[in-house]
Amino acid sequence: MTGSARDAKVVLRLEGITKRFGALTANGEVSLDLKQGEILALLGENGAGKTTLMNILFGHYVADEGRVLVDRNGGGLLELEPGSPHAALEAGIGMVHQHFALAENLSALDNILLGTEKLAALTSAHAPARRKLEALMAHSGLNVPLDARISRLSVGEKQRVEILKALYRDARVLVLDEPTAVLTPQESETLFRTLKTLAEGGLGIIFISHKLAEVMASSHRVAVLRGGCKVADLSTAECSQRKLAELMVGHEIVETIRTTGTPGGSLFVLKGVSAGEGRDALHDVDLDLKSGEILGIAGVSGNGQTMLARVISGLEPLSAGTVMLDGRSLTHASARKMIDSGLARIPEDRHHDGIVGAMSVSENLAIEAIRKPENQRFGLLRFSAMRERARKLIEAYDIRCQSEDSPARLLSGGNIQKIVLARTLETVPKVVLAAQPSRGLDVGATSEVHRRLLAARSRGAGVILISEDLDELMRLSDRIAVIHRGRLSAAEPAETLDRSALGLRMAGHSGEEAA
Amino acid sequence: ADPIKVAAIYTVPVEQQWVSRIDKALKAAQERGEITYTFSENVANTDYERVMREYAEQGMDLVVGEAFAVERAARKVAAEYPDTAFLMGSSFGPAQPNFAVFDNWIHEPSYLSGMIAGATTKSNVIGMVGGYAIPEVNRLMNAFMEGATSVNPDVKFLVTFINSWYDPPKAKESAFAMIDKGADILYAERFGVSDAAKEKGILAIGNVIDTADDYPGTILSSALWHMEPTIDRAIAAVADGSFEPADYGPYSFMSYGGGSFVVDESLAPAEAVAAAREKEQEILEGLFRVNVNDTEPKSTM
Amino acid sequence: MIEILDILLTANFWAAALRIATPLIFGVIGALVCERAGVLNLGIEGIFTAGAMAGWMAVWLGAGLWGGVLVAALAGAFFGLIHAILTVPLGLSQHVSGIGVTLFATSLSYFIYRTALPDVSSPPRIEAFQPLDIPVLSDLPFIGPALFQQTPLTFLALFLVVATAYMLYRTPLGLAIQAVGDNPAAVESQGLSVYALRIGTVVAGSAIMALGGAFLTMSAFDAFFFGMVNGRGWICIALTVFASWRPGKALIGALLFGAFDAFQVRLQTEVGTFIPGQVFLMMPYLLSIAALIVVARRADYPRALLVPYFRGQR
Amino acid sequence: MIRFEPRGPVPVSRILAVSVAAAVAALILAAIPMAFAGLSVFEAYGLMIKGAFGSFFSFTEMLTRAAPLILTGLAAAVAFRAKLWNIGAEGQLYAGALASVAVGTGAISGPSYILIPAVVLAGALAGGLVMLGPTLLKTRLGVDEVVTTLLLNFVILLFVQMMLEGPMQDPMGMGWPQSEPILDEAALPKLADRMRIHWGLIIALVASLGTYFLLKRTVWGFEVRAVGENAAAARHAGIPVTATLVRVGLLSGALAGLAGVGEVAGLKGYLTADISPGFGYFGIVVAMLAGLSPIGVVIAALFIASIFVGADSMSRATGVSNYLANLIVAMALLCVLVSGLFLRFRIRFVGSPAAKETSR
Ligand SMILES: Nc1ncnc2c1ncn2[C@@H]1O[C@H](COP(=O)(O)OP(=O)(O)OP(=O)(O)O)[C@@H](O)[C@H]1O
Ligand SMILES: Nc1ncnc2c1ncn2[C@@H]1O[C@H](COP(=O)(O)OP(=O)(O)OP(=O)(O)O)[C@@H](O)[C@H]1O
Ligand SMILES: [Mg+2]
Ligand SMILES: [Mg+2]
Repeated sequence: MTGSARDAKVVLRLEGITKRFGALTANGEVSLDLKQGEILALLGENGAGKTTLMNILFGHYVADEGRVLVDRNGGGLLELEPGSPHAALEAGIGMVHQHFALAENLSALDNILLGTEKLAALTSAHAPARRKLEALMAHSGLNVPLDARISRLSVGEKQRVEILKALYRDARVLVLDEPTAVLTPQESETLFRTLKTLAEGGLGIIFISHKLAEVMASSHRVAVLRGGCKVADLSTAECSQRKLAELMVGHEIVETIRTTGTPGGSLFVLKGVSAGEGRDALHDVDLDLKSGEILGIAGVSGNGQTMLARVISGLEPLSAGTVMLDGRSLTHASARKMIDSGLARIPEDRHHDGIVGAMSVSENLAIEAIRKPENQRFGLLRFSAMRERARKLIEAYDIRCQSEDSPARLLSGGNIQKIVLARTLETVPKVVLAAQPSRGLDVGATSEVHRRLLAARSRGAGVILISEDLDELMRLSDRIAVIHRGRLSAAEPAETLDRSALGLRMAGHSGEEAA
Repeated sequence: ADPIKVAAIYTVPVEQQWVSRIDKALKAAQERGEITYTFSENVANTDYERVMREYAEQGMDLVVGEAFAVERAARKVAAEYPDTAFLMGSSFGPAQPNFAVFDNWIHEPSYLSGMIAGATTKSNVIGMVGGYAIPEVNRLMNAFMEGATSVNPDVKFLVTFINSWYDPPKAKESAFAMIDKGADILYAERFGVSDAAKEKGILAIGNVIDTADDYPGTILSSALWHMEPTIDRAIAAVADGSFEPADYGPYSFMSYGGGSFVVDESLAPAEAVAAAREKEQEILEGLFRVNVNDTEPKSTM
Repeated sequence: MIEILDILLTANFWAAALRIATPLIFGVIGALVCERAGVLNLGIEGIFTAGAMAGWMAVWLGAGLWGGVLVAALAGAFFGLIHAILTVPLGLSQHVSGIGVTLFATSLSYFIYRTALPDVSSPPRIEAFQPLDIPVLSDLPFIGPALFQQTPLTFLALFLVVATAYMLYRTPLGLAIQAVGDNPAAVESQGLSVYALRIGTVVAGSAIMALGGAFLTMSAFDAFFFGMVNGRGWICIALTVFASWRPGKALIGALLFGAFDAFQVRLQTEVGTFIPGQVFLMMPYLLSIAALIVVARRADYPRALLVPYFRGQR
Repeated sequence: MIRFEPRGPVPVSRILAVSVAAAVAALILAAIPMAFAGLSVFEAYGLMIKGAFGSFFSFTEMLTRAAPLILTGLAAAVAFRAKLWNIGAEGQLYAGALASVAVGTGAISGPSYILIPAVVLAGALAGGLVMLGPTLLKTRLGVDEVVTTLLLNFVILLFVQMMLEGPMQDPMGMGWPQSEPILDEAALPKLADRMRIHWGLIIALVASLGTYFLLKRTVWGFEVRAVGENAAAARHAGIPVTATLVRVGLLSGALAGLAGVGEVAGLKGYLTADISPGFGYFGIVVAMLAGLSPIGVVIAALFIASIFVGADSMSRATGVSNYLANLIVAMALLCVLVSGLFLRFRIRFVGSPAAKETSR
């Protein structure tokens, strides 16, 4: 957007990068330039090859064809040694990975210093490093407690540590793979403000995102990958969200639109529920879900959402309170009982809690109902029935996989989410718990998830939607409650709330104050 | 005549004191050209029967071994190979047609070394470290204890089993513990005990093998086992075709030279040595019988 | 009761505990370092045997005692390298590779020993390390005999505990080792080689383990025997968990085990008349399990333990 | 630089080729110590094969040794499937042996069709119960089972010794620490006249088929696999993780216990504290060689048994130290381990164009 970025020199150039995994071409002849001080957004569907491309750039993967050129201070563009993160770091490339690459058992400072000192050194020179980092933090606004163990940091803080890792090494190119997928809106805003400051200081930045709004707001240029190939490379000013979405998917995206519904009576009720201890505990939570409504739960991550989801999923014992479904108690129900009583649960971490990666798609589709007669007889599995059903669900939910027998781990995040949706929603549940259901999903997959949740609502199910994405909450919810420090506010009709009011409540201000 | 073919099967490595005596006697016979000798050591129990068969199939004339833990199987295999002579360490009797037995009957010299120890101890505490409490060990310890109390009723014993044939560091630690408790003589059933005695400057009693040269000034007395009388008789019997399934055990007795008693006279009181020699004579002449007691010895303090 | 106190309050008892603990200290430090880097090393039992045999054999062939120690360490490093190559770049099961290495190292040591010394009915001896008599210090009451009448290898073991703790917590290398055992991706993304770090650590850790074996043949005793390692290596694997992968706690764990063992020996002569000897021998193991139950909740696993790392693969 | 790329399904021909290559590599490696000991290498190989397969006797001996390995291998395979690291098969084997002796030496009497099942069940039950402790400690208190099972091996062996020197000692045993002999009606029948091969092998084969069926075809096996691959997701999906682990622990221990039953009731007839030359530990190796497949376990156990029996017999025929046998087993094991890589991965030598071409 600043004119200067336009004619600045190129600091990074990818030339004809091709990468194949077996039969699949993850990247096909991708070429890309990045200029000094430029913020480039890299877009594409799940599995389009964005992460692969960045991993090649950083040396985690070796390209089959093509090369990476980096500007050496003053020396012009030189080819980067392939397959060496070390060389990439030396050349001034910093990378923030999609999944954090941090040692949880070390402090933030030690993580940042890792690999910057001679391994043979007899001591670690903390003092000068600390001085440099404090200056960096002051300048960039990336504040982290340097001496805290990573395991104690929030997601946002970890993100900042990742960026500091790159800045500490004087990176001139910074790559961020889906940096905002796990951040709250506030954190995202802060991050982009920081990135802008850094770019103004001459840093070239590439970030990957599925959130078109932030791409529009924060990038100078957009490159779009589809099926591994670059299909567009244009200035953000020439774009619109709709156009970007179409470029990514290759066809028009139908926006999911919520029609006002007529909620029924009380369906699922939590009364005075407390559970867990420490930061993520729940205190005296009341919740009243009606049939045919979507109840949104907003909150900054780490305020008890995870515990709430676990309680409703039957994974966490209550220390106080009751849980009722349709007037029947589920207070100490196990996960099994919850499922059998008609609760569909979409876990927030689909890789960790959602699927068994080594098992096949069809097994993952059957796992919650494995003891049901349709899947077994006298304890013997009915494989053909399971496969049959899997094929139907794959069809109905458009799950992209080689076959129902391929291991679920090979599917992309969006398709893994579809497995979870398919197996839970197929049971025609009374209540759907959806925790961060579109986290990390591309626009297509996200709208698919939304469509399914709305469909469940319109056939009379109650949906609890836990999300950090305010747009998603505002768009889908009938009522919204805010969770803060383990306490849940009373739900209010979504129409009466706006982003700023929600934002204030998420920060801990009460409804009256906010109003 | 051609040397006869002899194979030995040991369930422990040949370094084990007990087995080393058999090995030594067989090696000597080989030196003399009477036999060809081969052995398998550290043979697991499960494999014992197979090894016996393999040797028998190879046409061995004599198979020597220890049948202790594989008694039934060993006898069965032997019966199937009547052309091979078997001479096995065993607590039971011989069996037709070809199963002879032996054992280390050195309770007699053990008794004598006990007499020396009982007379020499000043603290009246004797420590005894054994491997496992099996009859072949218990028997010698009991005889030793009896010998000691016969000359010194006040003597007390400390007994420990380390549950291993091969853990000298552990045996040594057990010995140290006994020294801490006041023992001034140690009965060294296992490797490691004499080392502790030497290190702390006290005395040790040798057992089965003569280690006096390894621990100068430490080994007070030893009860030695000699397999030569047993082995040589068996070899001769096989060579001239007169092998019988007999009990070769008595050839380990002192009167046949299968057991002997040595004492370091510079370390023991002269009158004690004299008394022991006198008893030795009685034993040799058959005037005194040392009791055989296979029960596990216990500490007496 | 009084008798138990009597036992615990003697300097000799603690001297024995420290002696018994010494090979365990080497073993647990070595195992701990490997596991910190994410590699379980069940080759330890065999590496002990190899260290015991190689060190002893070197001295017997004429190398000096410290030369023997070096040879033992090299033998450990050799088997550590095999384990490292199998488990790190090749990513094979750490359990199987470890047991394979134990089998290989043990049988190779035995085979070499027997083939080199076919005719020993009494095992040959070497002149082993003798307890140091440090002037002043060893004359201190209680502390003197307990602490300062030990052989040099015991002091080396104690030094290694301190050095390892310092290395792990204070040096860039140690931090990198901790990181690679927690999240190899963190190490790789900072430009370090996961393979080099893990292989190097396993090799070094195995060399340290081998010193535990060397202690048995060159300090605790002066000859090599088959089977003399007698499960000590396995104990170290247990102690590593007990120690929550911390060198300081590892020392405490090894000392406790040594103390149980020293105590067991003394108690056996005390009350062995009415209680079967095996009960005493079980004690160290049962108490280790009990101790583990107490510390289990706080155990802080290296997260990448047992997980092979392949570049460019998720 | 070498790089590995995972491959998809492997054709049988490739499995065969790689196995043969591994065996050849192992034999070449084994030639080193053989030559060191002054053997003529080819003659030694011939003797090895003869030792394992040369006669009906040697063949049955090989099978006899494989039987307990199959069972301990299954014990490890089942447990490892659920990521329950049972390193305690050795102890469980002894527990099984002890229990079968307790039942089979006259505690109950009756005809074979009562006594044999009783002995077998007692052994399985004892092994299972021993594994129950570590499993519960793991699921309830989070105590690492590698350590508890490992330590229990020592405890159980000592307990067995204690029983054999105490209440269970054979009064006719001249003071030897051994149990009374198992009654004839309680002993597993022999499979061949004059040979040692016994019904333990049949039990092992049936157990392997049963385990295969259980893991592959039943709901229960499904749950085991789910828990092993991702316990968190399994729990979320309503699978009772703790109960599954407990069942796995019981089954694993029971299989190891059966190995002990075979060794006393089938092979030896009475119990001593040294019936197992490390069958429990070798079981882990067998299981992993088999890729945790219950059918593969049978093949792996036969492989290990034939190498050992063959090499052991060869060492005897040539007069070389019989420690050579274990050395050759170890080398073969390492070779087979490495060869498994050629099945799971394509190996690419980066920089060589030819290799690049074929990898596509
Ligand atoms: N290690 C790998 N082995 C095999 N195939 C892989 C590997 N990594 C990626 N792929 C393939 O490359 C394609 C691109 O994956 P990539 O991770 O780059 O997608 P992405 O664009 O980052 O997706 P997302 O938006 O979900 O993060 C995938 O469809 C997948 O099939
Ligand atoms: N080992 C692998 N082999 C083959 N393909 C893989 C492998 N790992 C990942 N992939 C592919 O990489 C692509 C992207 O995977 P990735 O995990 O980045 O998905 P994602 O959508 O980003 O999920 P999330 O963001 O939720 O973690 C997927 O299409 C998947 O098929
Ligand atoms: Mg990605
Ligand atoms: Mg993604």
